[in-house]
Order: sequence, then structure tokens, then C-alpha cells
Amino acid sequence: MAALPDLYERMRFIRRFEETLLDLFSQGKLVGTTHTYIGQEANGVGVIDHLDPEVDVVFSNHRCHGHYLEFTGDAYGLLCEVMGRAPGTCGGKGGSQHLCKGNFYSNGILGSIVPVATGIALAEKQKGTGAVSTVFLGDGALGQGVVYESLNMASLWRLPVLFVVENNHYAQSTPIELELAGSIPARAEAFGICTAELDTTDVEEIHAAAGRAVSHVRETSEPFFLVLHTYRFSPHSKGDDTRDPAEIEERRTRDPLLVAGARLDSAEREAIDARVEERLAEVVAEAEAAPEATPEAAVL
Amino acid sequence: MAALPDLYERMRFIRRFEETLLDLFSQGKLVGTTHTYIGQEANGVGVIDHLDPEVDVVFSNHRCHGHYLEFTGDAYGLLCEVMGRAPGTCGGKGGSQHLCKGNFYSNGILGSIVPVATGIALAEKQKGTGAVSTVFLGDGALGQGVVYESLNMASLWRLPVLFVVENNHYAQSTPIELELAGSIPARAEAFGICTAELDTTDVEEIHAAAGRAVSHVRETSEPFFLVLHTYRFSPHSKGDDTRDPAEIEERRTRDPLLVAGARLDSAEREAIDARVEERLAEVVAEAEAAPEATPEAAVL
Amino acid sequence: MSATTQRRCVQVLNEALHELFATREDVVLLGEDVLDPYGGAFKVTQGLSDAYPDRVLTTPISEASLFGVAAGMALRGRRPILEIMFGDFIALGMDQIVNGIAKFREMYDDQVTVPLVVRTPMGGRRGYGPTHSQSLEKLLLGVPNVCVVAASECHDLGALLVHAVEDERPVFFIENKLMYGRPSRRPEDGHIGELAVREAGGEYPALTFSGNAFDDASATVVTYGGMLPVVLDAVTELILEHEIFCEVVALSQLLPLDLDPVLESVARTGALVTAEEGTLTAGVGAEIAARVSELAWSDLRRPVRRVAARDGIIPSARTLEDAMLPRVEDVIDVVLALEGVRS
Amino acid sequence: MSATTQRRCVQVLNEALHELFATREDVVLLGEDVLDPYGGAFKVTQGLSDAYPDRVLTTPISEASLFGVAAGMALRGRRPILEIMFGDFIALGMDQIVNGIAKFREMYDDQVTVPLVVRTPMGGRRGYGPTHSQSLEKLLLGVPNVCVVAASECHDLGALLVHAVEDERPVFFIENKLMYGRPSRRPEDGHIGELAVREAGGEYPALTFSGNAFDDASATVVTYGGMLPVVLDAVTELILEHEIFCEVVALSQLLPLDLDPVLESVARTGALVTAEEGTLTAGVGAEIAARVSELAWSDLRRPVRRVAARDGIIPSARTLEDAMLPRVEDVIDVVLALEGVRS
Ligand SMILES: Cc1ncc(C[n+]2csc(CCOP(=O)(O)OP(=O)(O)O)c2C)c(N)n1
Ligand SMILES: Cc1ncc(C[n+]2csc(CCOP(=O)(O)OP(=O)(O)O)c2C)c(N)n1
Ligand SMILES: [Mg+2]
Ligand SMILES: [Mg+2]
Repeated sequence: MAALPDLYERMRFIRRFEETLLDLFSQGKLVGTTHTYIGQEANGVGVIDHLDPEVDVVFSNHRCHGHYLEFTGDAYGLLCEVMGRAPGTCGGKGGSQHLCKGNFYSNGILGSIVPVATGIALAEKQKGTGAVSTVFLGDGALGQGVVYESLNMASLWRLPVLFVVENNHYAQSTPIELELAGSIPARAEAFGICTAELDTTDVEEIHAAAGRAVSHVRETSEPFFLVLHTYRFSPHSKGDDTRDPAEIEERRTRDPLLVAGARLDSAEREAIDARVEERLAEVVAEAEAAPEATPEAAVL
Repeated sequence: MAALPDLYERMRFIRRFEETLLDLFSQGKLVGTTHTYIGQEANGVGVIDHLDPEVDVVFSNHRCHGHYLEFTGDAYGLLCEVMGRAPGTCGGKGGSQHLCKGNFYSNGILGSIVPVATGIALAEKQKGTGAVSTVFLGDGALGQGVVYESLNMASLWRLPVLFVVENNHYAQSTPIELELAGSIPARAEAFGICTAELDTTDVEEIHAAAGRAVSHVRETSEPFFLVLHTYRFSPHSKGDDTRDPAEIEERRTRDPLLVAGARLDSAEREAIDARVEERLAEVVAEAEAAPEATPEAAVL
Repeated sequence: MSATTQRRCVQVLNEALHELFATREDVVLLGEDVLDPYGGAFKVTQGLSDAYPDRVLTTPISEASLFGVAAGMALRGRRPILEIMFGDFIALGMDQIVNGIAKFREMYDDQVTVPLVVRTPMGGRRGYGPTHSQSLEKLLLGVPNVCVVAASECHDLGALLVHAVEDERPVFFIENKLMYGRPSRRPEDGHIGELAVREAGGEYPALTFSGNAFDDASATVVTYGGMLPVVLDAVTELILEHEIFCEVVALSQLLPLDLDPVLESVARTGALVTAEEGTLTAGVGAEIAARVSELAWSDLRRPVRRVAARDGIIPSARTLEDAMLPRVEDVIDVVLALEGVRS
Repeated sequence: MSATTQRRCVQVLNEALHELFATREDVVLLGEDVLDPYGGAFKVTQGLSDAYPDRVLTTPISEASLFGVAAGMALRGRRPILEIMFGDFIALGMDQIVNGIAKFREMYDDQVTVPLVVRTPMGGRRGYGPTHSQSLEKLLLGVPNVCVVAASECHDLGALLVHAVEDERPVFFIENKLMYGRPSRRPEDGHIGELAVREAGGEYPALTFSGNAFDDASATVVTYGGMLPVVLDAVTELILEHEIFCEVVALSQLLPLDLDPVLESVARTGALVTAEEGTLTAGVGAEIAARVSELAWSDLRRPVRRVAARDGIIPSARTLEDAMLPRVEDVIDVVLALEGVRS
């Protein structure tokens, strides 16, 4: 179980990694698309710290870099993957949204990952591994019916799935009021699933609540539905942002890095920040030096 | 608004129509498949009596004969359709599960009718017709994710849809405990939709509750979710029934026809029963005399 | 008739499932209404849940997710067999199939496999109407990285199913509603009935039938699955009534297509007819015709002709359904209409 | 360059939508993120919701249901245009498409029509990876009773879209991601650039291009949509570098297939190559090859050849994506490899 400096460092690394990606994009060193985790770092770090990458499984979505970095620690593989370099996690085939390493998976079709994570939980339960299958989804993905099909099955079959909803109040350009009716936790409760709901950017609070959620799943082999209200500071993907800048600014006052950083003494924080820069610079340099993915690899 | 003798007569007609279908099947005069409404008549009659076939719309499922008969009154068209005769409602193309006449539609893919009914409500709302779009679904169909996608949209867009769940406690051979977790009404409430729940075979009770539901939709142009707990006496389709016969017998004591019939004086009831037999015999005779659907009609 | 030929196809499939469950701990089956005593809508899973209660799961009616659940299980080392009650419902799973099941292995750079089997019955001629009678395997042919196997009553159904479960690829195992009730008809002494038969290919072999011991024949008819008996009736009638001999190739593997047996037969006959129960456009016959026209250009004396259902819905009324689906006479007519057919 | 040729395709489509909304009260548009100021992921709907707030609906992320909602609206007299953000997501709607939208009219015995339009961008070459780059129109070809229209930058995009909305049939209107940003290139004086062009067909016409005024040519290349510029570059290079002339037929209607312009061209050239961006197997080219081989048997001097993407996923890395999708050189190579190509 990580202590605050550690949690801060990981959040800081994700933040800077994502900012670096956006830079590389502007420089034309990346193509395709990317969805950054900037602003939501406390969720991924707070939840995944409770998981064991050797045993547990994570299925993530289009906004998966934060989850990936926290679960696998593999920044080099991810950066190479996004840059289309041969040492990328998936040899450049998957790119930003389609990652796989060890017990980590992601896919870019919203909602469709949820039944797969449910099936993973079923398999792990049958095998008796004790694994928790965690799936991350956004408020927008709650529009997809397979989510409810999965909640039903997870509840019926008492599967060890942790559903984590990161409600950042937008689906691409669409504010939540235009895409979601009723209550998020009630949607899981209706299927007889235990829920918890947090509206905070405080990684320690999230960490504590997530700890309870993961324990519940692990101990009872029952699903749990954790709703984390959050916000992203960066645009949906790389480009245009139609949100009110004042709204974003207001949210920035509750930046999870500020909240956690304020609890560290400034020397420690600066040392961490410096370490992060150093590590990141190394990763970027290595990735830039790595060979491009070669067409031969794409041939079956 | 119909009085009890009338409601009884319609239920009785549906009952006898469906029994006749099963007979015709045993005699080999029908092929394909059929799902009878025997035992659930009070639902269709109690709900649909509040709808205006000239204005309102009904979308039904595989178990649609009762809804069809109550909404359209067209027994001859239905029997011809099921028997593959040319004067069938859809010229024999649709058969038992795929009916269309005026504002009535049905389709055989579970759940998939729900978004279509939602779109119908959206169209009618935009056109300002004041129509209520009613969709019937079973407990089993609640397994389909598009139901929840539709609840979300119906609530978000304030659409005049009446969702009627007929929970007969089984999906084909599967008891509800093995297919449905949590609470049925809570599934709609989670989307901010008003619900009502009834566990009765009394057509008058259902009629009253359905009246309130339909008025709610008509007056507010908001969706409503009506849950009717019920039971079917006949097998899922034609054949095998794996349910405990004692359970069926117990349920038969609450047969909606018995419940309603007991409130009529016996002379009146017998007169109705006789009228039903007469009308049915006519319909059967006419349908048996009708020409078979001809292949030419199938060619585009 | 020997004991073998008397087993109905549903029984052969059922026994293969029992065998798989007995020999492999990792095999699980899920689907709607698969529990005993019901044993599935077409009774293929009968006895399985009584024998293996922990490995047979009856599911809610949630086809879209079921494909995903099976995929998740396969990713994690199980061998799920998913029964989809009617083949028409695979349309509900297309996203999971196209954007998940078919992609995981390759897009994750071969770090995973997705060894799942989807078993589902296709086909009409039972009056089930437009949404319960289709032959939708055609929708899968354009999906790279999956395997489509179409069982017929003359194939070793049990072996096909066992191979499918042991395959590392996702396999769509297409059954046929009418086939279930028919006797399994395996070659005996190289014959099925009056026709000589050769079996060739890998795990999902093709059968080549000949009425004159693979001597000169007028055309090859390539078919699969539930259309095979229709084609066999047609070629038998062509022999008896018209003295025209055709070879018949019954594929069991539709994707990836292995056309060697077809090409070999066409090298002998010089003409090809494809026959399938699904609708014509973009059917299995289209891909076969495109490939064979290219690969056997110099062997073909005339263009490949296709027999299939008319492009439209499958009506409920039997009279209408009969007129819409390809019949024995349709196969005969197309063979007879081949210009210069050898007789 | 005239004013017409300077408009980008996205603008042409956008103007057609504005025109439709201005002239028909029954037209409505729904899709994800279609509201202003965002105006859709590819900006095709820009300005529409500001001008017609009641008739433009931004939706939850519920593709499966959106197809059904649009169907319900169409059944009740509206003319819904459904924007699906990426063509890859039509897989989510396959059930509604196959078992609803495509069936209602015929299975309800022509008592209804379902006049909806699904607009969606297909295609790769932007590095979007396996689930956002596909050309999945091939999945629709096997679905009877729907119409598939594939827009290209040389077609009258606005007219195509207007016809689609006025069509009583369900129309899948396939756009292309790269096309959006390209200038619309309409024939002027019977030419586009150096190539002579003829337009023929009904509401969704085909364009036939020739580099030598429809004189003797070596082959016909039939293509559509986002593959057209690749093919035009290839035939231009074939002229300049190899002095080989090909005719190009750019279809806009893929289903039902109207191959008259192809057959006419093949009658002149004697050879056919199909070119599409989607994966090879069971693609548009398969059906075209099957039909043309049958209908133009005596005109064809050699088998129809197909150019398409390799059967597999579309990788994210541009190096890998480039190697997977059909390129200018692939078209050139196939034409050059046609035996006895006239030069
Ligand atoms: C099935 C599907 N529909 C649409 C998209 C396009 N898309 C990608 S992200 C996104 C918004 C997702 O919103 P949400 O689930 O809230 O996640 P967030 O981006 O806010 O993290 C959309 C519409 C997609 N990838 N998959
Ligand atoms: C998508 C889909 N899956 C499966 C079926 C097969 N099927 C027809 S009815 C039925 C059970 C439906 O149960 P329920 O919704 O409770 O309705 P009931 O039959 O009890 O009226 C099943 C599984 C179907 N028609 N459509
Ligand atoms: Mg969001
Ligand atoms: Mg039920």
C-alpha cells in the first residue's frame, strides 16, 4: 500500500507523460489520436494501487494511459507504442487505445470492454485465482447497453468485477446533462450491486474508498461499482475543446496534484518532480531512438 | 373505457383464440412457431383499452397475439397470417411474430423493439400527435442492453413511451432467478423514470393502474414503466414445458378469466362465452377457406 | 444400416460435447436455456449440465455481451463454447466479433489468443419466419482472423466440433436446424449411398462426391452445411433423369477458405456452380466464384454460376418460404443451363 | 480553378444538409456530438443545430439503439439522418440493421417504408488504429433490402446525399475520412483534370474515367469512395510511366449493385480490376468479380483481379498501416501483371 509521496510521484509521472504526448503531437512526432488522463490521475492511481499486476486484471478504455502506467509501470513500451516504434507494447499495432501487457488490456470501442471484463472475472473465478477484474469506464460509456447486461450477469453469477466509473462530466463534447438521465450509482444498485460514490480529487480519499471496494470484491467474490466524479483539464483528444474556459480554470483549483502536493513538504515535492522529469526525459530519448515498427511485422 | 363484461369478453376471446391455435398446431394445420398469451390476457386487455388505435402506437414482441387482438380487433387477419393464408395481415410473410397493421407492430428479436418504440415516440412527439408509444416486453427481454439505452433516451428526451414489462417469471425454460438480478422497477427508476408495479391477475386493477400510467405519459409526455407480474399457463411456444405442474396448477387458481368471470353473473358470462365461441368458429372457418399465400407475392 | 449411420446429428454433436467435457477441464459452455432437463432449444446440450453443473451456465438474454463474456474467458485460458439459440442473433454480437474477438490476437501483437467456439444453428425451411430462419454466416466472411466452420450431416461432426474447441482461433461453428434431426451419414467404403466420396483437407475437411468414380463429369457443385442434402438430391436426379454427372464438394471450412478440393474438381469438370441457402448477394458463393475464376481461369469452360436464396426476407408461410429458398430444382436448372454441359 | 472545385467535400456535405433542412420539415439529424459549436467529430453537421435546434439531437453513446430509434422515426414519417461517428461502430447496429431496418418493409408486406439515412465515415490512413480505421461497408452487402451509397470526391456529393434522404429505402451513406478535407472535384467540360469523364446511372451514378477519350484501353478498374484518388493516381502513373491506358469506373451505389457501367467498360477493355480499401475476403470486389465474370464472360480476356487491404487488422503505426492498406503501387502492379496487357 503506497504512501502519499509515492502516490504523488505516480500521478505526477502520468501528468507529465500525457503533457509530453501532447507536445510530441504538436511537433508532429505522433500521429493518430490520443486521449490524455490529465486531471483524472488520482482515480487510476488510487484504485490500481490496490491491485496486484501479477494476479489481478485491468481492462481499460480509450483513455487508458494513466491506468496502463500505474498498472504496468511501462512508460517506454507505451510511448513507443503511441509513436509507432517497434518496441511498443503491441509492436505499434494497437496504438494509444489498444494496449495489452500482462494482465492489462484496453480497447477503443466504448462499453464493449465491460462484458469482456465480466468474462475475465468469470474465468478467474472458475480457475480460483482470487483475481479481481477491474474495468474503467466513463460517464459517456454508460450509454452503452452492454454495461447493464454485464451488471446483470456480474450480479447474478457473483463475479469478482470492480466497475470503476470515472465521471468527468463530458463525453467528448457532450455535457453529461445531455447524455445521461437519472443517477449513476442507482443504475448498478438496480442490479443488486453494492456501490460507492466519491466527488473528490484527493488521491488519499480515493485510495481509501478504492481499498474498501477492492477488498469487498476480493473477499466476497461479488461485483462492486465505484463511481468517481472527476474532471479532465485537457481536451477530449488532441484538439478542440468547446467547454467554458472558466469552468476548466475553476476545476484546476482542485487539481489532484495540487491537493496531494500541498501535503508534501516542498523540498520533497521538488525532488519528486525532478525525478519524474529525469525519468521521463530518459524514456522520451530512448523512444525517439527506437526503430520504427516495420511492415514485415504487420504481415500475417 | 370498457366495463367488466367487455374486458372479460376480450380476454376470453384471446384465450380461446390461442387455445385454438394450439389445437390447429396439433392437427398440423399450422407450422412454424407460436407463443401463446394464455394466462396473461388481463395485461394486454387492461393496458390497451386505454389506447386509441387511430392515434397511439403499440410495439409488441414474440408473444404478441393478445396485444394484436386487443389493439386491432383483427382475428381473421391474424389467424390467416399464422396459417400462411393470403389474407393474413402481412400476406403470410411475417407470421406469428412479425405483425403490422395500422399502428401495431411486432418483431421477434427480444429487446430490439424497445429502441424502435422509443424512436416512434420521438417522431410522434416531434409531429405533435399526442400519441403514446407502448412497448411490451418480458422479464427475459430485460436482459437486453438496448432496453437500458432506450430508458436513458426516453428519460433524457422526455418521450411519450409506456414501457410495459410482463414478468411471467420465465424466459423460455429459464426461471427468473437465473436470468435477472436486482429489482425490475429500480432498473427504470435509476434512469429517472416513474414506475408502478402490480402483482395481480385482476383485469380491473390492471386497467386502473394502466389508466394512470397512460394518462401520465399522455399528459406529461414523459415515459412510464409499468411492471405487471403475471404467469403463463401454456408452454413457452408449442412444446415442452419443464416447469413444475404443481406450480402451474397453483397459478391457475388465479386465472384472470376466473377472477373476472366470478364478478359477472353466470348467465351473462355464459352468453359471452357462447358469443366468443361463435365468433371464433366463424373466423376459423373463414381462415381455413382462405387461399394460401402465393409465391408470387414473395418475389420482389 | 449400420449403427453409425443411425445416429442423428444432434446426438453426434451432443456426444462430442460430452467427450470434450470429460477430457478437458477448461471447457465451459454458456448460452440461453442450456440447462437440463431442457438442454437447449435444439437439445444439443442435453445431459451436460446434469453431468457438469459448474461448467454449464445458463445466461440472461444478452447476446451482445455473451460474445464479450466468452471472449474474456478465452483470453484467460478457458475454452468457452457459446451457444447462440438462433443464428439470426449473431447480428447482436457483431461489434464484439468484429472489434474484439477477431482483433485481440493480432492487435495485441500475438500476446494473446481467443480460443472460443460459437455454436449456432442457421437455416430455414421450418416456417420460423424472417428473424429465425436466416443463414447469416455470410456476415462473418468479411471478418479477418476468425474461422467459420459449417457442419454438414456427411462430415464427422464430432471431430469438427472437437477441433473447433481445440483451435486457438475463434471458431464460428455453424449448425443447421434441419440437420439436427437427420441421421449422420459418414462415408463407408468410400461411399455415401451411391456416391463415391473423398475427404481432404486439414481439421475441417471437404468432402468430394462423385456419381461415376471421379471419371469425367460435367460440373462441380460446391456447397456446405444444410444445403448439402439439397445438392445431393439434385445431382442424384441429374444422374437418374438426365444422365449428367456432377461432382459435389461439401466444404466444412468457409473461412479461411481453402479451395484446393474445389480447384481439383474443377480441373476435372471445367465448370463450377456454388450452392448455398443464404441470400445471393455477397454470399459464400461470391467469394468462391471470385477466387475460382481467378485461380482456375484456364480450367473453366464457362462462368461460375451461383444458386442461393433470393435477396429478400424469408417469409413465414411455407409456400412463400419454399419459393424463396434454393431448391433441388434450382440446382438442377442451373446445371442444365450451363452451356454445353456434358451429358 | 473554379469556385466549385475549391469547396472541400465536408463543406459540400454540410451545405447539402443545410439545404435539406431548409426544404424539408421532416428531416431530422441525430448522432453523437453533433451540436454546435462542435458540429460533429468530422464537422459535417456544423451550423445545423444552431439553425434548427429542434431537429438536431445529440445522443448518448448508444449506437445499437440509435439505429432502432432512427428506424422508429422513419416508420412514423420522419426522415432521420443518423450520424455514426466512426464507420467501425456500425457493427454495434447490425441487429437493428439486419433484423429490423432491412426487414420491416418486406416482412410487413409493404405496408411501411423505412426511409432513413445512416451517414458514417469509413477508412484508414490516419493512424487511428484497429477500431477506428476500417472500411466495413462490406458487412452491409449481404443484407437484402438496404441501399449502400459510397460517396467519392468526384461525385456530386450534395446530390447524392439529397437523393439518399429522399429515398424510400434505408440508405447507408458511406463517407470517407480523408475525403472530407479534399476539394470536391466535379467534371468540367466532361473532364476531371486530364481524364475524360462520363456520368451514368440513376440517383447514385457511376463515373467512368478515361485517359484516352474512351479509345482502346487495357483494363477497367472499378472502385469507389476513398479508394478513388488512389486509383486515379495509379492510372495516371500507368499512362505517364508505362503508356498503359485504363478506364476507371467509380461506383457510388454499392447495393443494390448496378454494374452496367462496368460491363460497358469491360466490353471495351476486356479486363477488370477491382480496388477497394477494405480487406480482401468477402469485399465489394468479390461480388463484382462474381457478377462480371458471369455477365461478361465472353468479353473478359483474363480473370478479374482484386486489389484490397490484407485480411487482418489495421495497425496504428503509420508504417504498418501503409503496408496493410492498398496503395497506388498495388493497383499499378496488378494492372501490369495482367497477362497480355495492351500497352
Ligand atoms: C462505441 C463508440 N462510440 C463512440 C466512440 C467515440 N468516442 C470516443 S471517446 C468518446 C467519449 C467518451 O466519453 P466517456 O465515456 O465519458 O469517457 P471520457 O472520454 O470522458 O473519458 C466518444 C464518443 C467510441 N470510441 N466508441
Ligand atoms: C435476441 C433474442 N434472443 C433469444 C430469443 C429466443 N427467445 C424467444 S422468446 C424467449 C424468452 C423470452 O422471455 P421473456 O422476455 O420473459 O418473454 P416471455 O416469453 O416470457 O413472454 C427467448 C429466449 C429471441 N427471440 N431473441
Ligand atoms: Mg466522460
Ligand atoms: Mg417471461
